[in-house]
Amino acid sequence: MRKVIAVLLLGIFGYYIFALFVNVPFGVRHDNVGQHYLEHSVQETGAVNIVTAIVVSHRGFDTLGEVTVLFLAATGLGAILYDKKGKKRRLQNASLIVKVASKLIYPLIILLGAYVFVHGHLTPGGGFQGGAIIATGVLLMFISYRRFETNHNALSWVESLAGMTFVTIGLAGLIWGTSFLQNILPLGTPNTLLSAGVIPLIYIAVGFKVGAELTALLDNMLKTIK
Amino acid sequence: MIYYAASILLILIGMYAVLVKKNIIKIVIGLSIIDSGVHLLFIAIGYVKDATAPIYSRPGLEAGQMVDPVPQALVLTAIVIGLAVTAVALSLVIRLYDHHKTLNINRIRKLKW
Amino acid sequence: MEINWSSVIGIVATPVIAFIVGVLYGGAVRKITARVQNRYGPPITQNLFDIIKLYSKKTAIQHGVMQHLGPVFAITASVTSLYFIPVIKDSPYFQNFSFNGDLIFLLYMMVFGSLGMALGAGQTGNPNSAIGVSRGLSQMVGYEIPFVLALVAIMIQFKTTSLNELLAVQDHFTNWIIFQSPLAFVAGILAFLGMMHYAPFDVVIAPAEIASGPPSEFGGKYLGLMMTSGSIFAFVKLVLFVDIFLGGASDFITLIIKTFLLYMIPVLTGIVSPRFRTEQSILFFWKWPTFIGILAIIVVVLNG
Amino acid sequence: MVSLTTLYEITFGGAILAFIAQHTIKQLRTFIVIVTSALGVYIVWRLPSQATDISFRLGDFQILWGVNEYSQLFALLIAVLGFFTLIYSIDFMKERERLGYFYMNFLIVIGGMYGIVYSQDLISLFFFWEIMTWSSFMLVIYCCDDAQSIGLKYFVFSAIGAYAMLTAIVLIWANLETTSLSVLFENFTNLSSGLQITVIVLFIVGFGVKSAMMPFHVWAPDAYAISPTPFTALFSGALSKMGIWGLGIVLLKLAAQSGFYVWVQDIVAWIGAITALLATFYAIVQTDAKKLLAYSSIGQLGYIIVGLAIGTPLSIMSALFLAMLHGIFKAMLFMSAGAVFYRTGSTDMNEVTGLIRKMPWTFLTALFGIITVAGVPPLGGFAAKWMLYEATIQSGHYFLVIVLFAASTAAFLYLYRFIFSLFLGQEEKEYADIKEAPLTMTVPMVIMALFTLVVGVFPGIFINPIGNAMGYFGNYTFNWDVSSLLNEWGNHVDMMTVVMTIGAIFIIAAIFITIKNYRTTRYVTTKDIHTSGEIPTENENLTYAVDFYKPFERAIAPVLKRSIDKTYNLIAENLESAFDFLRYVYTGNGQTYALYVVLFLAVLMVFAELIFGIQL
Amino acid sequence: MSLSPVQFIAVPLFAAFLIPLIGKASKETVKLVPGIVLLYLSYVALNLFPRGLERPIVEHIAGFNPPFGITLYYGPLAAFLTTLVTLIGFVIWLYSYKFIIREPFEKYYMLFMLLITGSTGIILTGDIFNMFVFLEITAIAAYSLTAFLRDKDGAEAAFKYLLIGSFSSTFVLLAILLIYMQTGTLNLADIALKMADVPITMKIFILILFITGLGIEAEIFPLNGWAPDAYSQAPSPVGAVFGGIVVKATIYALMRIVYLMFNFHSVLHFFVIMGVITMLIAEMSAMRQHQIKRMLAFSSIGQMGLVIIAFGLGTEPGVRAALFQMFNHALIKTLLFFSAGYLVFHSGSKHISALDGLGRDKPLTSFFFAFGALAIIGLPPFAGFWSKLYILLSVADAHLVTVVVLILISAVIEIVYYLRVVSRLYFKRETATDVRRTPLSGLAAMGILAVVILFVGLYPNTILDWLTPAARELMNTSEYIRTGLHLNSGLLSINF
Repeated sequence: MRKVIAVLLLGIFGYYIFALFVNVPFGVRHDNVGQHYLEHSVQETGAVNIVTAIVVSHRGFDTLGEVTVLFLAATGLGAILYDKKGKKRRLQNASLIVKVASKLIYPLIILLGAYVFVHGHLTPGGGFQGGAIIATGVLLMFISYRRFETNHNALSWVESLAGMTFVTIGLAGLIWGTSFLQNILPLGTPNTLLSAGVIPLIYIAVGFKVGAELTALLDNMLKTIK
Repeated sequence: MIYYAASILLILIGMYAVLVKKNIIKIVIGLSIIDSGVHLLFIAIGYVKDATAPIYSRPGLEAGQMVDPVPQALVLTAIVIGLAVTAVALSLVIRLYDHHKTLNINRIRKLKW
Repeated sequence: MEINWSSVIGIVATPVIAFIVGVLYGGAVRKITARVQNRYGPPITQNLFDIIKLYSKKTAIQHGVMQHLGPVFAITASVTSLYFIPVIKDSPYFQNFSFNGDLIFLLYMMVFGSLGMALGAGQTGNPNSAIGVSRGLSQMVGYEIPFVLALVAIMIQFKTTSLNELLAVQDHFTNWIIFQSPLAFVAGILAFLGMMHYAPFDVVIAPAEIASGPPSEFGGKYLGLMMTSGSIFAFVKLVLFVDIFLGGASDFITLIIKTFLLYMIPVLTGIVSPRFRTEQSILFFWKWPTFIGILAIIVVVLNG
Repeated sequence: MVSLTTLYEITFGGAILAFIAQHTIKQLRTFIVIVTSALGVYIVWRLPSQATDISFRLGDFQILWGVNEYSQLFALLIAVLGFFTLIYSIDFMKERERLGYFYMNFLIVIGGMYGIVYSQDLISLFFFWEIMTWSSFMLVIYCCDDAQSIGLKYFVFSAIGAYAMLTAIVLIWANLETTSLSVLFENFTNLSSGLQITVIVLFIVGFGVKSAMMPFHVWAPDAYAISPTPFTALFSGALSKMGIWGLGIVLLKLAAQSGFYVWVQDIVAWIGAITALLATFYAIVQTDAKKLLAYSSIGQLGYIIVGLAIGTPLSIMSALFLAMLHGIFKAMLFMSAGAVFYRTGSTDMNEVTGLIRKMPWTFLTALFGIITVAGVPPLGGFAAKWMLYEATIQSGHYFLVIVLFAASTAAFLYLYRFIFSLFLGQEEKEYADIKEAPLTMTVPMVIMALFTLVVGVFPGIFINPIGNAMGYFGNYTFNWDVSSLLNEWGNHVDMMTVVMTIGAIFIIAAIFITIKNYRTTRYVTTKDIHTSGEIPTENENLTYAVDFYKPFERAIAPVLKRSIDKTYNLIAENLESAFDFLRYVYTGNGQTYALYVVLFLAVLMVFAELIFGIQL
Repeated sequence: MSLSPVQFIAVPLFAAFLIPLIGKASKETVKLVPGIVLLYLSYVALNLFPRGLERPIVEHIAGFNPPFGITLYYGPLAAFLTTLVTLIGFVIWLYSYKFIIREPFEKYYMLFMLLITGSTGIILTGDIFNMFVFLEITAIAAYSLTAFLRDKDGAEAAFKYLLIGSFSSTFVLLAILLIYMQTGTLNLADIALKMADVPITMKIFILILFITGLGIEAEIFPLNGWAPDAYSQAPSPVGAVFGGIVVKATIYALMRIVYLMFNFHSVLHFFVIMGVITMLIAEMSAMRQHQIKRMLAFSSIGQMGLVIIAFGLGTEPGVRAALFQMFNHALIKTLLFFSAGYLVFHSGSKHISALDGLGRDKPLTSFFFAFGALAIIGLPPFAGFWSKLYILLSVADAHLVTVVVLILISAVIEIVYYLRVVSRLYFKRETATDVRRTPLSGLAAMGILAVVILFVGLYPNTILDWLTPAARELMNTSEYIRTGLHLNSGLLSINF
């Protein structure tokens, strides 16, 4: 019964939504703000990765929100899964091959992650992607080694400090510049590492933060599962 | 066009899972599928035929050769949000399982009326 | 200040006459009843002697101030009502204060005595008294309605609430209200049956059942005063009806004839009737008499 | 210098101070309360000569407070009754708890009532109306266990009334863009006739609820009976008069301008008369003295409504006269019932008996009270009843007057029962040690009782100010002598003669019966009675109180059988179960909720296509 | 340092990041942080308020001109709502100070701060995608707070909330997608400008998506299934947060979007109908509740129905009345949740029947509940009276007499269930006495609210004077577009 109703309703919904898209040509360039960004972002922000420019600079506020959301998820998770007794992960040790391999790969993954977020303004990727890669590395370790522990204290320090750095950079814009998150550092030469003003700084902060948060998140969840 | 259709289909599949499946983990998966569908739809509308990623990675690239960067930027944010929601959802699932010892949503309805 | 001697005489004489007539009527009723029932019966003056005997009793007992004052209330109501009724039409002696009151006032004044009596009877603590009062008040609700209907019919027909003006209207035999508004008269006279507390509406005092009801704890001077008041009050009611329906009386002989004839109606009805229970009498009054009263008003409205 | 603002400040301020005092210095509380209400009397007394209108903007509205003769009449009643009931409450409430709460709400009620009568615009009228309503609700639920459902009933009915009124206000605002009463009176005829009748009906409902008009009266008996007696006196005496105040304005200022006036008059008058009759019947079968008095109040308010509805000068006069007088005598009666309660702990008429010799002053008050209610000369009630009947007959409401008469005759039944059961009858042992109520209770009662006598002799002391107050409704003149009553056919009653006659005969007869055989008259107890030769034993029950009017009850059984209250309860229950059904929408299943969301969306989309005819 | 509207978002966010660090040093200090932040924000609000009223402050984040950067729009409306959120936030903190004492309370305060961030963000932002982000921040914080007690019911409620909340975000996101597809911009003012060229079909479907998406959080029937559960199972201050902050911000978002982008009247009447249905069903359901907080939840929904009706009128008085009602409801419902929280705490049960006689045992808490009940019913001299009156007047101005009657009927129902509780509090025998006392901070929070409610009730002008420009701002779309788009950056942040 429920299935029938659900299918019927979803059919109606899908039909109308699809009908909306039918008349929209696919793969055609529209005249929109995107074009403006493509044309002017490099001069305005100094970042050659336009997506990064948009994410961190033009729509930096969104990114702040994004960071907040992630922070929120970690906090919320911490609150929901909070338990006084410290618990252990109930995973079995992985096989030796996995163990050894992950031990080998782990630093490389961390390095890759760092690379991705440091070069966020130059290449595809950025703070989130980098952070996520780092967390993947840690996850690998978690799976392989039952006793692998992260330093919670450090994690939360990193989380908080990174978040505060972001906000501080924003507030600095307000103090020394004219508005929140304003780029107050020199833009530098495009396509070099030290360019695009505060973008790399922000992305580094974001990278640390995301990495730390996702790690904490994974840790938290893994430890709660019985 | 097929991209649109596929994305919308993805959304519908996700919704179907959420509306019909009894296992709350499957429901959470459904939510993720919905998110993926929407994200794909975003990317799809930003796509321009034969254009590259919006990065001036090599000299000579023109603005006209790139896809619309805005949807990509938005999707980046949306993904993170989706991730956060999923994380919270999963943590709730863990809690629910702790308390109810079941994952069947029909059994988890103490609050009603 | 000039004293109007004729009214002073009237004020003094009216209650006395009313008392004597009332007492004698009471005696006559006993006599007639006895004769109808094939008994010899007491003399007509028996009630008068009874009252004299009661007053001369040396001792009296009372249960409290309200019982003490109950008969006072009664006599006050009787005499005051009497004063506000023109006893003899156009006579300078018997108008008293009748220009200072009207029908509605009289309606209420007449209740005053009953209320006082009821209070007095209430204080005695005798259950029979209380039962009697309960019955009396209930029955009153019954007969007041046709009575008021009749009065209202008359009031709106002649556009006055003053007794004197009603008397003035009935200047000739043919103009008596009994003929002008017979329906009102019928309603009124039926109510009158209830007012006089003769059978079938004598459940209030119900001699064999509740030991004469409200007055059962009264004796000596109290009962004497009550009987005095009762006699006057009977006369008041009769005169009131005569004034309203039968054109009043311009001399004593007419008054006596009219009132006596009127009095015979409840008395004779009573002799041949059994006793209604309280709710029966209430419902009786709310049926035909009320219907007739309403008809009376409708007729008046249609004619007017 | 006195003004309306000082009046409000003092009253509401006193309320708060009383509350604070209760929690800090208890001794001050009574002082504050009495001083506040006394100041209230003083200020109200001085207001007409000194007050100026007060006007300010509040939001979009122009608020206007002012004094007129009509308001002044009611304000004086409120002030005086408030003062007396508060004095009465000093001893009555002494042993109770939460006195701060009690006195605060008491003063707020008084302040709210001042506010109502002095408002000249609808917004402040409604504002104070609601303040009065909730503070009185607080007092209704002050005491007992079952107070909560009773209080709730009271409040729900009040709210229905208030919201009817609010709807009317809103309609007026939407159509005339004004909230000022005077502007409303001037422009009322500009409204369409449908709107006119709607506004009138809504207002009548609004004010009718407070004045316990049928079929909105069901809250009143219980609420009156359960609230603490000092407040009941004010509740029935003054608070119900707010409804009358409003009905006066609606009927005589608004309805009189509309084309439906005759209809409105007739319907309202009949409702009033039926209210009077049925309430009287219900009063007769009560066993609790306060409840009996409560129904009696409803009945009396019915008379007042009839008077207002008929709308001739005499009837308006009688209505307002009765309104003022009812405030006094019903307060007296409630106070005497309260005094009985204070001493015996009960107002159950089947229980309490024979208190006359223990509480003579209370009895005297009750006696004067019932005589006034009954409308028997020589007390004030007669004047009111007389004018009402005359006016009803002369305005051609012939059948109405029958109903009124029936009600008023039947009223004797319950009045007698009230005084008989509590004060007369057998004196029982368990009440042998009862003493008279304390002075703070008897003095206000007796003062008011004497006042009814004064009004009986000189109805003019009410008639002249009421005549002035009626200037608010138009040109009415009452140049009557201070002691005479006059109807429209020219018939009159001279109260002076009446009272002199009654007084003289009464005194003569009383002296006669007292001094005759003075020595040999002796008092015996109520156990020593004539019982057909049987000597009653010590424990034999000689009290006749239970089912006092059984025969009458049997006679009116068909009327009593149908109770509006039951109908309301039935409706309420059905509604509740309907609501219960509705909330099953919330099944508790998250998926279902999600389904609702999609359903909502799908339905909207389909509708959008249907309505806008979209081409897709 | 210059005061800028962005501080409403940034400062609490900063505080949220800071809290774990402070927590390392001293757990107790953590409790003070939100208070300090909110006090500071009140200071900011008071300073910015007059300027916002005078001329809207448009803050360009990162210095990019609209529509290319994100802007914050601080006009009279936003000024009003941020002040409200700050005020409510402050009292909620004060209340939580002693109420939320179980671990991990620093997480509670973090979530709370983030929720403040989110809702002020929704109110301030001038960018639709940014609004979505803040909506999500608010929502996720709300999910987590709902389950904060980690009990059986809390998790269930939170999961339902999350389930439906995800639908909400999906639909909003789809709507944003369509808007971007059609107009090529994300700035609200710019969208409003370009919306005229969008085909009507598209417009309507975007609107439907927005209504459904935002309606979920704005508690429109039948999208509000989550609300009663979430309100009742969350800790009491969180219930207040929902009623006082979250819903208010969402309603704002919905109305801003509707008024700005879709200015046609048939749509607005749709809101009146939805509002009426929401209100009636909620009030009827509330009547039959056995749990006090669930009852309050349904009552909240009912009140939101009222607000939606008033918004749906599409007239300036209507909008003003709706804002007034939002203000009052935020204050009063917060007060009710506060007092109910302690009543539940003292009686040890969520059931109304357990409250018998608590009025004698806990006089002040019960007093505040009674106070709130009277106020929310709309009795003078409390604030609720005026807003209800204004709503009725504006509804009548629109000649919707039936709606007036329905509103009043629902008010009667409201009276029944509120007073039932009140009279139970005072007029039933005491069941048991609880030796624990209501802490001072809780009483202070309730006291502040009560004073404000009474003050506004006696001097409604103080609020109404602010509301008139706010309502005008919402109504005056062209003014919003003009100030939102065409002013140059740089001179907009005011130096202090």
